Amino acid sequence: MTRFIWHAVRLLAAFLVAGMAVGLAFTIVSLPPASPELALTVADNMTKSGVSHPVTAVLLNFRGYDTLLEMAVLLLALVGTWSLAPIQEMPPVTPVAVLDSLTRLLTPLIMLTVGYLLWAGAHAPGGAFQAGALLAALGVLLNLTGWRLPIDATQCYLRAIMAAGLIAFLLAAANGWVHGMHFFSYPHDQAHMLIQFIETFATLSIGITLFTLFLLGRTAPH
Amino acid sequence: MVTALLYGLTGLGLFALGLYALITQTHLLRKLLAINVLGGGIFLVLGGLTRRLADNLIDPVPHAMVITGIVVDIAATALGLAIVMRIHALTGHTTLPEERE
Amino acid sequence: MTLIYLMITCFLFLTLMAGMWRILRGPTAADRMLAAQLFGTTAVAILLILAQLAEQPAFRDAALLLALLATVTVVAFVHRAWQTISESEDESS
Amino acid sequence: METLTALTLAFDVLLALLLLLTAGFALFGRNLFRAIVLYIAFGLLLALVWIRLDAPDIALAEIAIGAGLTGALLLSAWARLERSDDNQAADESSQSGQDQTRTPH
Repeated sequence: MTRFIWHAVRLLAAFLVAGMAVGLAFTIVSLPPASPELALTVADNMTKSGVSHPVTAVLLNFRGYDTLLEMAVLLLALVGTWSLAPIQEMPPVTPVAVLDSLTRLLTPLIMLTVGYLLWAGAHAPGGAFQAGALLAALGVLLNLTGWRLPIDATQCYLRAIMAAGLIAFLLAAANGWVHGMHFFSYPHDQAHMLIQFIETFATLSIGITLFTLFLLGRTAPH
Repeated sequence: MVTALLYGLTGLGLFALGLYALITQTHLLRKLLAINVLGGGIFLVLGGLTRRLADNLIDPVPHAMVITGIVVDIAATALGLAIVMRIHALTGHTTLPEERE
Repeated sequence: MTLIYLMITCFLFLTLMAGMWRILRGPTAADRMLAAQLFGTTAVAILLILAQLAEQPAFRDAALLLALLATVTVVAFVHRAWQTISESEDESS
Repeated sequence: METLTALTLAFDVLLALLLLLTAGFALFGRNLFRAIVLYIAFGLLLALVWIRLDAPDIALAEIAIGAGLTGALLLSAWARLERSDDNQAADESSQSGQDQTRTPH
């Protein structure tokens, strides 16, 4: 009997989802042409933004609040995983010669690319998120190949680095008050420097936070 | 822009697939995959719909929003996985109690 | 020239389809993982050609990132999943 | 010129189809490990779509996160689940044999 109900529920869900998808598809097809207004507004204000790449300008200047809150969400996710009970550490990995030399080769290359992406963000695709994610991937690689990274939740300096992105963002935003402007408005001549400042710390924070999230919680000794 | 519309509709398809899987699949890892596919679909709809502007004019605002979304998505996935691990450690199951047979 | 690039892209895409078949069929986990790696390698090639086609050098950055990060998944597979799979196979045999 | 448009469209349609196919198999296939590998492939295809939509920023983020982090995260979590399942099975079989010698905890 429960099996029958289960099948009925599945069928109902399929109908509802399909119906919604068809309705949304009609909506999408019949939408009026996209309005270029927003793109033009961004293009008009690019000279004030402090960078020459529009996506970076939107992320760190025009819609800075979004990015600020996103950094906070990352930290919240980390607090969430840490507030669960500690998990068992995976058994130690036996070092393999091939992987060892591979990581020795790859680590400087990836670090170089992290720096490149961070630098490129000002004028080309790239920026703090991509660089931070790459940094986290490097941490994952090193962790998986048996390098013991000094990542321990109790260490104060680690928590400081994790919060550094958020703090740098808030400092840069509060800088507007110092200059008699609104919260989150950068003085024209400092905009480039402030964005670089935020991005550098944000890269570090995002990298370390994402890597720590990868560990799936505080690890308990084996 | 046929391409943009095509990918927008693909995103819609992914959204529907993900939503259906989220409702019907019982394994929690599978549910997390479903949430990720669903999210990717929504991002594609957003990207596809705003790409229908005249050529060479690209709207950076949705791009920035999608990048933010992707990072939030991975954070949510990691938190979800940690919770799945906890559920598994406590109950030995990888499904929700109300969905066990 | 554009035509040749486009044809190569479509051809590379067909090889992706072949890789997809291998992921679906298996038979072992290693086959599936290697097919996914083939996906990555082919995607690098497609990205490079698209960069040439669209004259967007930024696409090459994406290819670079993909080439660098392909190792992470493989190492995760070898060190975590493969050990688990071979252990459970040892127990069952 | 027409051949070019047709080829581009063919590529786009193929990419969209493969994307849907990968997602479908990842979500509804039986084998969970296969689903995770398919999800990794799905991330790569999604990055290609973002390139086709002229969004290299998103493609970079998708590659860095989809190819590097999510894949490793899922594989690692899957291995943990499988491993503890095996351990539990081993514990139960050994416990049924020598139940008295063990102190309950």
